[in-house]
Amino acid sequence: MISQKINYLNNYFKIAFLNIKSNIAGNIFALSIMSFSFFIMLFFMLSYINIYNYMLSFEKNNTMIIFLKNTNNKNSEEAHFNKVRFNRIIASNIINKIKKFKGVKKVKYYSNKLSYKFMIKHTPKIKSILAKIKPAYFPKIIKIYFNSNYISKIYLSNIYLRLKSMRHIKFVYYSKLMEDRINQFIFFTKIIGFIVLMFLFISSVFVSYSAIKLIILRKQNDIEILKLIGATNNYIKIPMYIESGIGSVFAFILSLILLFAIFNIFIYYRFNNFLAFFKINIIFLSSFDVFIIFFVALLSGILGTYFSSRKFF
Amino acid sequence: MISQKINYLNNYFKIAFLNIKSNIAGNIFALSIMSFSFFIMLFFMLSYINIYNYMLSFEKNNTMIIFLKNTNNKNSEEAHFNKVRFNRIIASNIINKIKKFKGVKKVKYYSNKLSYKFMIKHTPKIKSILAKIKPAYFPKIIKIYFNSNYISKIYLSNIYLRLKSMRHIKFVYYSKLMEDRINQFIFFTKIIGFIVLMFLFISSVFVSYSAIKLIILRKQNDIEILKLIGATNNYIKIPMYIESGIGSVFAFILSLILLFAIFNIFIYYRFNNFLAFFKINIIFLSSFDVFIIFFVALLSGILGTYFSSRKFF
Amino acid sequence: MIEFTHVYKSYDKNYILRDLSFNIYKGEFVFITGPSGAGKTTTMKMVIAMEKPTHGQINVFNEDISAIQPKQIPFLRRKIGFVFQDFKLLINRTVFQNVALGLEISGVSGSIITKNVTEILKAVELYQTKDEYPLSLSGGEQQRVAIARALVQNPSVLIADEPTGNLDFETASIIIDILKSFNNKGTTMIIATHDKTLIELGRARVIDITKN
Amino acid sequence: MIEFTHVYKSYDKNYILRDLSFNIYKGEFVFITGPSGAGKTTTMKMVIAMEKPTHGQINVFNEDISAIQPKQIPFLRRKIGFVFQDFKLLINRTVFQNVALGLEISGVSGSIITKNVTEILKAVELYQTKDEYPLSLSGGEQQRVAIARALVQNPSVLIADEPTGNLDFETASIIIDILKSFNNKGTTMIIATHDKTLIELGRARVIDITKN
Ligand SMILES: Nc1ncnc2c1ncn2[C@@H]1O[C@H](COP(=O)(O)OP(=O)(O)OP(=O)(O)O)[C@@H](O)[C@H]1O
Ligand SMILES: Nc1ncnc2c1ncn2[C@@H]1O[C@H](COP(=O)(O)OP(=O)(O)OP(=O)(O)O)[C@@H](O)[C@H]1O
Ligand SMILES: [Mg+2]
Ligand SMILES: [Mg+2]
Repeated sequence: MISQKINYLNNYFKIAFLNIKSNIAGNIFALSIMSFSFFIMLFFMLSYINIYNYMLSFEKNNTMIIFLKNTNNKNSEEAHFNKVRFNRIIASNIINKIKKFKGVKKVKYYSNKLSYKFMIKHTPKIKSILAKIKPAYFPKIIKIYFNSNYISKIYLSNIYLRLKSMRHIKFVYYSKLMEDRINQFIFFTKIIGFIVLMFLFISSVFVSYSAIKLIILRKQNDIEILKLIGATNNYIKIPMYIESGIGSVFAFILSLILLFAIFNIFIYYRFNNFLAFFKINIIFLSSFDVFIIFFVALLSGILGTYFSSRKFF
Repeated sequence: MISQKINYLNNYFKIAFLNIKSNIAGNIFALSIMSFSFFIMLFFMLSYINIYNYMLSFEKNNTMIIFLKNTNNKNSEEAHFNKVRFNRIIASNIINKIKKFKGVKKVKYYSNKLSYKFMIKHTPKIKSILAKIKPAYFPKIIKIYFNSNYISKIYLSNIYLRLKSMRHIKFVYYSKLMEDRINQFIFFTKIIGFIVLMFLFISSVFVSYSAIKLIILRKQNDIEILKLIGATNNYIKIPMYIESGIGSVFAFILSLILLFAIFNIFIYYRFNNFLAFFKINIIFLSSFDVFIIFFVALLSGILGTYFSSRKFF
Repeated sequence: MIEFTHVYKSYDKNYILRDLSFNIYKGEFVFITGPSGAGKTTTMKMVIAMEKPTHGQINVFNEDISAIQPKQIPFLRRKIGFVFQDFKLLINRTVFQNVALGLEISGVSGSIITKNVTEILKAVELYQTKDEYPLSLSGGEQQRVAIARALVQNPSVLIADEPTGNLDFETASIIIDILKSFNNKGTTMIIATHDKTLIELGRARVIDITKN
Repeated sequence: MIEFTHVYKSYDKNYILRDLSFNIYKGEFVFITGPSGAGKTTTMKMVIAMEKPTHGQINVFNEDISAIQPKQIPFLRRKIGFVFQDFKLLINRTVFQNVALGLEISGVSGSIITKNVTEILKAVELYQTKDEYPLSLSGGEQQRVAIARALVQNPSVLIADEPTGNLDFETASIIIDILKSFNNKGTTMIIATHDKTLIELGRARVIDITKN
């Protein structure tokens, strides 16, 4: 019995290869159509991951800025010295309180001068304007960095309320609106990504369904003859699954190579420099992403075979 | 002779419809594959046009900003009144000169106060900081709008040099670097767009080539029989062209409807609002773009038929 | 062994067979005759469950065919060799591969396949064309390939539909001799034909389906 | 009208036909015989330029076939009706459409097609099956469809390859009668067969290609 099973299995592979060989045109066609569909899938995945990555860079901006009240501005040198010391004491007081909060990673104090420099560095477009303003007019700032796993809307608004109630603090800024919008956008990106991937999955099942159905239609005559001389359904179906499995894997590899080549051409011609200018940093698919698409590709090939061959038996 | 020609033509259409009817599965497959390929084409065109449009919005930013020198700051009311009048005279002087330049569309003067308001309006992120600065510290600005058809690198740098040499002008700002880079990027977008479109065109020729070749392979037997009983090549080919022409048109309409539906779902769920947040304004394909793709689709269908049927005759 | 009792068969309400009853015993050699369109092919197709009778009962190997499980059909067909009127050869397999098909689907190992196929091809005088494809064979040669494919499995029943329609008298005689020798080894033979010379040559029981 | 002079034909260096010469005159009725695999089908295929002779010359309608322009081949074939040994019917067209095919490709108008096809289908006793598809016909019925398709064009030459291989004696006689009547109206008839009864029935000149 076992030797017969092995014989069958051996036969199934032989038949699958024979089928592939005897219908090269059809198989190349199916292969390229499937590659095409997988390529589109991979391409969308690549685009999606890069867009998502870009979005994420906003979310990772896990900081909060506190503006301290300016003390009375006296024009004498001595008063100025005292004022600086006084400010430092207030600041370190506040900083110590903040450091006790759960989830705070780092706290940084910017004096008027430092905040002036910071501004100039981060707003190059209006640098020329800022340059004309005296540093003393700039606010004293405390910047808080949070642990990224602590960041949530509720947590941040909690911290926000606690800070607002403190003395010497003028106002707290954490671009709540921005955060909200970006979170919403990321949410939608996730949903759209999911929908697009589902859509591509279905269309790729459809593509392999049709490709294989066409191959079957061409072989319909042969299948009928085989059944007339006593072939079981398995004898006909299993080689077909092997065939489409091999096809899917090849198509997937082909599409991956194509995408990789295009990606590298893109890098080679430094098109990414232009994107970097918009603070977009492009990345290739991780092996995990590739694995997911591979799985989806294989699944769609097998599902396609299943649906297309079901009718005939 | 003419009645026979009409008879033939009538026959060709009849045969084409008969062929479509008799191979519904194959035709639906070819149709959907072609739709798929055209859809991808249309989708890329849509994406490309939107990206290009976005890029163009930078280029259209055809303004130049001139910062005027601040006159000495005296603290008396009377002096202030004089100063304002004096500044106005200087500004209108400069504006009159600028207006004589070829290509200038509009010139606008911002006093300290107006420029303060302008800044606050356009840099919402640092509004809180700017709010603390006295308007008097803000520069007086003249903003020049150019006719878009005059904008070129040489023209702008020419104007730039002429303005720089004038009295009372502190400096001139027109984000030269930005312009350069964006121009470069637009150039690359054009090239990439062209390459992607070529690639899609070729792959869509290939798709219809393969789809039609498979249909022919299935009909190979019939074709041979027809030739054996005296059918001319035209008798076999012309219905095939009609068939694939009809197929291409249908596939194109299908893919256009699909794209339009998806676009409208996108609009319906206000996803575009989120893009608008990034100052991206999405637009649908113009009828000219649609026409181009339609032409390309039809051409690829016909070319596909030509290549796939050539071997058999 | 094969038993038709009051079998009726209709396509679209046209009755082709009416009240057909006969019995074929193990080891017999039987001719089925009748004019073109009488239902010879249909009758034989019903034996391997390719067609179902409209009424009546068909027993093959003491089993009721109309009640057969779809899963069992392949195993029934492996015991019955069938030579089709239109040969039903696979056009993209060689003569050898076509003949080997029946053994392959039964899971017979490669070496036995080679031996048996070679033997039967030599018997029908086609060994020299074993690597040709069916389309490059003459009509008579294709018919002999079909016969070889049916015989190579050493079936307990062989059904041949017009097996000599494309053969000249000499080749037909050779084929009949081969069928006779298989019959002598125990294979039940059922041959559909309207060739009177063949029937004379066969000297066996004749079932005329138009007379039932 | 059809003239073979020293024709040789080989596939892969095996000569099937050697030095074949014969002449068929306008209005003749000729049988071509020879055992299975002798080259009857090949000979006939060469007449409609389906195969080329390896050496020698073939004249059809006083034209050298080996020098024929590919563009001219369809017009040659429209003048020669051909009944193929394996019928070559289009399986996704009805009997009527199959028979009408020959007229359609010549650009004959619809009403004439209907009239002629109806006539010929009645002659071969298949008018009642005109809307059936070939696969639901018996072997003999398919053969008659093939004959009808060849005859409907009223060709000046009709070549039939084993036209009665699947027909019983009665039906075969009817077909021979039809062929005879077309022959009487001027159609040259060339029939390949190994059926001796048919040859006796036809009482015409026999060309045995193995003897040339
Ligand atoms: N699938 C089908 N659908 C409809 N009619 C059919 C089908 N198969 C056979 N028939 C009809 O049944 C009748 C008998 O067919 P069958 O093939 O059994 O005849 P036969 O005796 O084998 O004839 P022949 O000697 O010509 O082969 C024919 O008239 C045929 O048209
Ligand atoms: N395309 C081909 N390639 C190779 N060999 C071929 C081809 N066509 C025919 N033959 C061989 O040529 C020989 C003659 O074939 P042909 O079909 O002419 O015989 P036939 O006289 O019609 O025989 P039958 O009575 O069996 O139909 C056969 O042995 C066949 O195998
Ligand atoms: Mg039959
Ligand atoms: Mg022949």
